[in-house]
Amino acid sequence: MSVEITRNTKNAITIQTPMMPAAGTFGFGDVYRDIIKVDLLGAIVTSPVTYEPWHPATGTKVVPLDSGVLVHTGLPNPGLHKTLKTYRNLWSMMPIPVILHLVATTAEQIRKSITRIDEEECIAGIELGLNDDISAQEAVKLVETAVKRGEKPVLVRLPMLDAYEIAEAVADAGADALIISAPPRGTARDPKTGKLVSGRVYSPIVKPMVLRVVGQLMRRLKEIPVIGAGGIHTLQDARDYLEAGATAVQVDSVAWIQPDMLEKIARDLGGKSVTKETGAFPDEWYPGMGDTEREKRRRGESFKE
Amino acid sequence: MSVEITRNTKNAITIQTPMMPAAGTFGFGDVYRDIIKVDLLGAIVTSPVTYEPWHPATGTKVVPLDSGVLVHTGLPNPGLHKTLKTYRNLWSMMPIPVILHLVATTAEQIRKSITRIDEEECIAGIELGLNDDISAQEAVKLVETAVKRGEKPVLVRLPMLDAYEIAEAVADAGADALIISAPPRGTARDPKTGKLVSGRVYSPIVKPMVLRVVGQLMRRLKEIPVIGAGGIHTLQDARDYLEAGATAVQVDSVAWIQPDMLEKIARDLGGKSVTKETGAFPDEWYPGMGDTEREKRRRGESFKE
Amino acid sequence: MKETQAVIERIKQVNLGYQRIELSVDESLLQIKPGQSILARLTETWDPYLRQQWFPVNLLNGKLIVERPLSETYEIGQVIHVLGIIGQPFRFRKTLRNVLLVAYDTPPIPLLMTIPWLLANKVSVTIALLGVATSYDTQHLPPEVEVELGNNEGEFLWQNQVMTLGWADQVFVTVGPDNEFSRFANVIERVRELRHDVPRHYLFGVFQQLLPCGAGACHSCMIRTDEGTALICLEGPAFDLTQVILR
Amino acid sequence: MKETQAVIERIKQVNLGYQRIELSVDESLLQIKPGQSILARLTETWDPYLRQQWFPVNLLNGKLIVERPLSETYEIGQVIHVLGIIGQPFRFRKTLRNVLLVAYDTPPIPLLMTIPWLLANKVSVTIALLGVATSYDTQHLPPEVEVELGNNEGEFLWQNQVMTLGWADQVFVTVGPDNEFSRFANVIERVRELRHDVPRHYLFGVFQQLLPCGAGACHSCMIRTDEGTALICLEGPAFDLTQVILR
Ligand SMILES: Cc1cc2nc3c(=O)[nH]c(=O)nc-3n(C[C@H](O)[C@H](O)[C@H](O)COP(=O)(O)OP(=O)(O)OC[C@H]3O[C@@H](n4cnc5c(N)ncnc54)[C@H](O)[C@@H]3O)c2cc1C
Ligand SMILES: Cc1cc2nc3c(=O)[nH]c(=O)nc-3n(C[C@H](O)[C@H](O)[C@H](O)COP(=O)(O)OP(=O)(O)OC[C@H]3O[C@@H](n4cnc5c(N)ncnc54)[C@H](O)[C@@H]3O)c2cc1C
Ligand SMILES: Cc1cc2nc3c(=O)[nH]c(=O)nc-3n(C[C@H](O)[C@H](O)[C@H](O)COP(=O)(O)O)c2cc1C
Ligand SMILES: Cc1cc2nc3c(=O)[nH]c(=O)nc-3n(C[C@H](O)[C@H](O)[C@H](O)COP(=O)(O)O)c2cc1C
Ligand code: FES
Ligand code: FES
Repeated sequence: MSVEITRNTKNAITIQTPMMPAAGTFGFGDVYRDIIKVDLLGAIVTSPVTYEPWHPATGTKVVPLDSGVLVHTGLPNPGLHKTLKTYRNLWSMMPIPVILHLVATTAEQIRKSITRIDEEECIAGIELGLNDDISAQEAVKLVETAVKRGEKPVLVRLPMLDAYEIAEAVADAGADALIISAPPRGTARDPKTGKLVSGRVYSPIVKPMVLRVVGQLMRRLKEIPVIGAGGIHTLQDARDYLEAGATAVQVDSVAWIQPDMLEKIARDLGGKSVTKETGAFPDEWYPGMGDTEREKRRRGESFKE
Repeated sequence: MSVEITRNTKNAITIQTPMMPAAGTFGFGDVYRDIIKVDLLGAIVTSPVTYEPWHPATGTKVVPLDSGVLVHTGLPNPGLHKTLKTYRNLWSMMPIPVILHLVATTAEQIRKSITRIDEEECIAGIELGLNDDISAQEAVKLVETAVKRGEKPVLVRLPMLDAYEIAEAVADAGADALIISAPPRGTARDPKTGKLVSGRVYSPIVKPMVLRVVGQLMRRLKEIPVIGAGGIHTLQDARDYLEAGATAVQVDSVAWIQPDMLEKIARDLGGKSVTKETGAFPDEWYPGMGDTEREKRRRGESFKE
Repeated sequence: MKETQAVIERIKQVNLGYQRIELSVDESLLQIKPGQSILARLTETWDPYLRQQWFPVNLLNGKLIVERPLSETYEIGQVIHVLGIIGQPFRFRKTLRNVLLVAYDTPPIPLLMTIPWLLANKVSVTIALLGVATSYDTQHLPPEVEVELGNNEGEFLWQNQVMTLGWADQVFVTVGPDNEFSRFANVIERVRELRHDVPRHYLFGVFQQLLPCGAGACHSCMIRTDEGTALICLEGPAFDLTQVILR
Repeated sequence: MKETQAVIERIKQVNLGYQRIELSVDESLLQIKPGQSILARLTETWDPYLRQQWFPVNLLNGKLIVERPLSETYEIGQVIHVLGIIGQPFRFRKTLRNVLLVAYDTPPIPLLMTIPWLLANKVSVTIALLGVATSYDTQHLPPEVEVELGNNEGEFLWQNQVMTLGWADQVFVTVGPDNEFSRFANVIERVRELRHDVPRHYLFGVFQQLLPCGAGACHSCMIRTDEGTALICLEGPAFDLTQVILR
């Protein structure tokens, strides 16, 4: 069930399973390999990279929310050159496409970055991450820069709050696919310090909001693949985005809390469904594996007096 | 600690406690009177009213979310004339200002509604509820209509997704105050029918998102009071909006789940603080009232064998 | 309506799928009558967000009895936050001899509190369990209650349907919560086939929609009737199906 | 790292504020060493969202022992979802004779697993409890452990500070989680006042930041060191404070 997720006809990206992790939630492809079969994902989207190195943020970086979390990392990364040097080998060996998330800073930096990325065969495409406070006009400028400069498809990740305004403009500017959307930004009070912290909000509650934006935009946008992203925590959440018209989905923070949900969603959307009772995969199941500790206790081997 | 929540100098609304329920979460002022001291709230904002009667929505109207709920009511109401007839007496007797939430449908209906509302002394002001998909241009037209037509202050409730775009335009068009924001819209799957339902998302997770919008807008907006609204579920949530620069807050769905939280927030912001241990109010507290059932059990009167 | 606390005093499995929970409640809740309910909140977190609607099945020695699925875990001593009383009692006729309760694709729990009340008043009670409700095990119900089981196809049909509908002075029907409206529309259509002129105050639908506020504040439980609109949480849960606009 | 399940086998109150919980765990977790931790998830709901970081205090007869506040409620038989092992063991020197553990404005729990391990290896252990940690009741710790209590002002100061710092071959400090960085900066500043040339691998900060992923995926636990950056969840929790950039 292969699907083309970009309209860049020359170098279109085709994936076998319409899902991938979202940038910033999965590292650079080197983590979670003990826990899930990374090969089953449709693609890998790397952590955000900038042309120059960026330092980690200081102060409180994580604020727990009710059914969610606010995270501010500062998008730390060793810069494009060092990142490529470190991960080039790993990415070359990956059996699935690697999409590099490039933070859309300035036109100049985008130009230099794209030129450099174009040299790398191990990278299938570029996801351009727009700043949350960007205007449609600025967004167009940066996307045009990226598209003109390189050979690889450019996917653009839109902010949630202004997705309506920016989507069409960016599609006309030549984006090869849209990711709708980046996790919304928020401000929450750190219970430890009492200070307000600004960052990204990750929660299952984000999903209904973004799903509606995707649903609305699908009616307006023509001929550009849309990747739905926001708050996916269950198989049904992922299916809902596809039903709303998305070509594929990006799964974000559930990877942190239940890493194997990534594999479950990948198998579900890839048609390799999960057996109901145990949550085991057909190629893994053996009789009796459903006997989790909880089940054993239900059958009477209780430790309660 | 009285505070002016509108800049309409002629008929400015002054409230004693900088909080009020949000439109659509509190009925018309006739409910919750058994549970809380409504007089302690700063004002009442009515359920949404339209010039013509509107029917309730059909199909699924409530979808539970993780730490939240999606609600689609269709904004049913008996129309402006019938509403005024039914509640005029109640509102006249209220010791706090009553703000009527008027759904911003067409300029013509707004004009007729405002003319009618101006005749009613029991109404202190009008909250104009903008459609979520409205453009800034349309919003300006409707607000201008409302402002020109009447004598009473016009507060405007903005959609969350487009608040940035609409806020300044509407302020320039003569709005007397802004409510930031209406509960965001979303689409969620009804577990009972498997169908997608579109409605408003109520959840504590909405708060960090809207708080950030309020924080950002406070730096841009000049000389217009802003009422912060979205996801307030605790005393601290309410205080956070005031700290971000809001003149007052609207409290929404927590009223449904914990009605007495409305009174707690009102007392907190009004300076009538709540005693920590029991959650009792100083004018209600008596020794031993902290002994909830849970406490009694902790002290050893356990029913467990 | 008040916000109060209740405490679980006793838990007893009553059949294959359900347990009965005995609650010490605030005095104000002892006024509760068949048809009325409480909104329960079990955790201090916001997930789940909405309160659960609990229809008591009995009021015994000053304790409220509720029936919950065995799959849910409760503890003796557990404190439950309660909002209530929600709704109006079923409006039984003064001169009542036979009542028919029907649960169609949903457990009959919202109807069960009528049973001790009606039996004590010498009213005969028949309960028809249709569709998935046929798997509801009635061993714990008083033996005086006549139980009718639906046909295997899960239709609105049971063996003595014509007779029981004819004998009944009043009928209370509750249906699966997916699309209550069209289910109730089917019910009234079927009853009309059997009994040409369905009288007023004869056939009641017992609505089980989710109630965010239970207080008349949110307006999400509003339905249309031939007299205007009504709120399920304030005026329900039972409405005369000949009066509700079911489209 | 694996996702596994653990079961609570025993619960025992050990002092005024804490209970010790004995967990049956997946075999892979029996490799855990002092300094390493697990991420526990107690509910099936999304509130709370993040997993809790649990530092075991012992590994006894193949069971993992964790220490939790009494205010939290646990049940025997309760199943806990576990992600682990998280982080690296404390890097103890080969030739170790005296270790100083310091808990400053936070319970000493992340440090406690070292105690049975060090005592078994004939290493003397001193624990200094400062600030709010002075209220941590040490009655259940082995009598061989020397306990020092901080001064009443809650400063980084105790009676035999100069001596214990001098004698110690290695020092492991954990601090209140509000602004760990500036607290650690104060600690190293104070130690430098007392011991002019703080050697490498002598003074370790044990970081307790919230770990959303614990796997190196989210980058929110990244700190800067004089060799570049490091992730607390992969390379921590202990870092040589002379190497961490604490601004
Ligand atoms: C001037 C004016 C007059 C109006 N008059 C009326 C009126 O008379 N009656 C009335 O009911 N409304 C009226 N409306 C309201 C307006 O039509 C609403 O916007 C409309 O009800 C749907 O809006 P929504 O925001 O719910 O859209 P959406 O959320 O986009 O929902 C529209 C439909 O699409 C489905 N859907 C949404 N997202 C997805 C998805 N991702 N995948 C699959 N399906 C999806 C939803 O289930 C829903 O059925 C009026 C609006 C205006 C501006
Ligand atoms: C071209 C460009 C270059 C940039 N370069 C850098 C750089 O070198 N370094 C860097 O760190 N960032 C940089 N940024 C990021 C940019 O500055 C961020 O937008 C900035 O860090 C704050 O944005 P925010 O979205 O977090 O704002 P906000 O959420 O508005 O937060 C800003 C501050 O206000 C406080 N605050 C927010 N809301 C409230 C409220 N309601 N009440 C009280 N206080 C509140 C927050 O705590 C925070 O301290 C750059 C951005 C651009 C576009
Ligand atoms: C041009 C630019 C430069 C930035 N440089 C830094 C930086 O050096 N350090 C930092 O902490 N964040 C930096 N940021 C990141 C922002 O502070 C902000 O964290 C980021 O845009 C979104 O991060 P979040 O998702 O972690 O909240 C920079 C952002 C931009 C757009
Ligand atoms: C002009 C206009 C007319 C509407 N008429 C109806 C109506 O007759 N019935 C209805 O269910 N909703 C009607 N709606 C409401 C919308 O369907 C939608 O529910 C509302 O805008 C927001 O409702 P919610 O908060 O309940 O989702 C109307 C909305 C507008 C703007
Ligand atoms: S449940 Fe809110 S009005 Fe009935
Ligand atoms: S906790 Fe996510 S990278 Fe360390």
